[in-house]
Amino acid sequence: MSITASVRTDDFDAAVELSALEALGGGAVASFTGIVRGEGDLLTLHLDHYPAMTQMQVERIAADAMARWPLLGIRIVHRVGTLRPGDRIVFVGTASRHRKAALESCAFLIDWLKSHAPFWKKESFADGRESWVEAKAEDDAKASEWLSPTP
Amino acid sequence: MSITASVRTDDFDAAVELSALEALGGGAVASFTGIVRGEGDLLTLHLDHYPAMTQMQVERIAADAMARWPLLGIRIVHRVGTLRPGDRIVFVGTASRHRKAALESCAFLIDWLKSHAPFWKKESFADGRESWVEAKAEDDAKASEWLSPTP
Amino acid sequence: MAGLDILYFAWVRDGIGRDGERIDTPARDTSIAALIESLAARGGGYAQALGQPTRLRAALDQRFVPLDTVIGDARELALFPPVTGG
Amino acid sequence: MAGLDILYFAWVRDGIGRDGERIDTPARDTSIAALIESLAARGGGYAQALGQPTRLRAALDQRFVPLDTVIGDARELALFPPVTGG
Repeated sequence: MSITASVRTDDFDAAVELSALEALGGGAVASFTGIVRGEGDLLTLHLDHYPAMTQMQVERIAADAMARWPLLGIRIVHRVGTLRPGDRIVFVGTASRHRKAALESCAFLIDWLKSHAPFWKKESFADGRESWVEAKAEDDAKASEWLSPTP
Repeated sequence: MSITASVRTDDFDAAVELSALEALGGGAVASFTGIVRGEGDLLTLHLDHYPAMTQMQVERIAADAMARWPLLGIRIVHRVGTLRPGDRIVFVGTASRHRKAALESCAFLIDWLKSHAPFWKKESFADGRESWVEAKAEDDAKASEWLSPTP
Repeated sequence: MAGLDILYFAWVRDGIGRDGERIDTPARDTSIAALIESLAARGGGYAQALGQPTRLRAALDQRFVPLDTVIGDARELALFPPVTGG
Repeated sequence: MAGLDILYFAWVRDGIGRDGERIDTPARDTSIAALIESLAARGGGYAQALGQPTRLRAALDQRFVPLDTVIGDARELALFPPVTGG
């Protein structure tokens, strides 16, 4: 069993993450990558986070996923700091012997990160406007679908 | 909208596939990679296919996914010929503005490929045994979950 | 008379020992199941490969169809086991 | 008296103008909501950032908790808007 989670300012290489998961021998690797969309003259997206809590949260999320699905590996990367349209923000990858487990746990982890990991996004536009992104009710709803039976 | 589908004997680069999807600007990219598992002294896995039908099937699958989810791109790679444990067999990647659409369509496409694309696997073992892999009832069941409303 | 191309895949091809053949166009209302039965009646590899139709699947002009489908004007019939791709 | 470390994130920090502070440990049975109210009563940026508790979320010793949670022996309280990661 292999879990890695990193929070970093620099870009990551999705191929490296995927290769590490493929090498676990499970046969099924699922991934999700989130990229900054360049809508409405977005200049930069700044990600704030709560470092001490992030690590704990990610470990709990990963342990929760391990308890629900027969996984061989989980890799989570979340970037913080200042990003631009087209930049990767987040990667979640899972490896399992079962494709259903890989796919479902990947969806679970990204839903969870969106709704429960302590990150906040601030958008800066070409005209100088800045605003913190509002949480979507949709994200809370998605996370509730996975409502945890674990304590 | 960008759909690519290839059936090939040589390996593929998942990073290239992912990059192409990331470049579509949707913000959400999901992928599934299938790898040959090395169980029970498996020496090689041979994939037979029905070339004329494969192309038609993959185009129909992709069109079906496009009709169900708001997708910006689909990339499907399926290898044929002789593979070894650890080799990639199949890649499905999807891009969307919505992570739910990317994740669900990716799961749909791999389930569909498993159950409806004209590929057959033959296993060859170290002791000389060879056998065609039997279809799993599970795969038929998975595909039925997505039962198509399209004609 | 264009004839009907039959293609065999996986263990169906292994059993029959060839990857396909052209036969005279059967009567329009012949079902795939009936054609399979007549092919199996040839004995040998045909009987071995086609003797248990419940283990077979078919595609007519490159579309999956049930075995009770009539061949009609189709030009290409493929016979194979359930697929195991991905 | 260890005190209670309070951390502010996102627009809560922008409004208050600092990323955190240490306050004297409140009474054990003080709820987070009550503490928010007393901080908002300072006025200025505090009133602006903390005046609408329904827009706030909290973590106590790095765990998300409802605002009616009592602070008890906690050493670190974080106040922030709903998260928007991923």
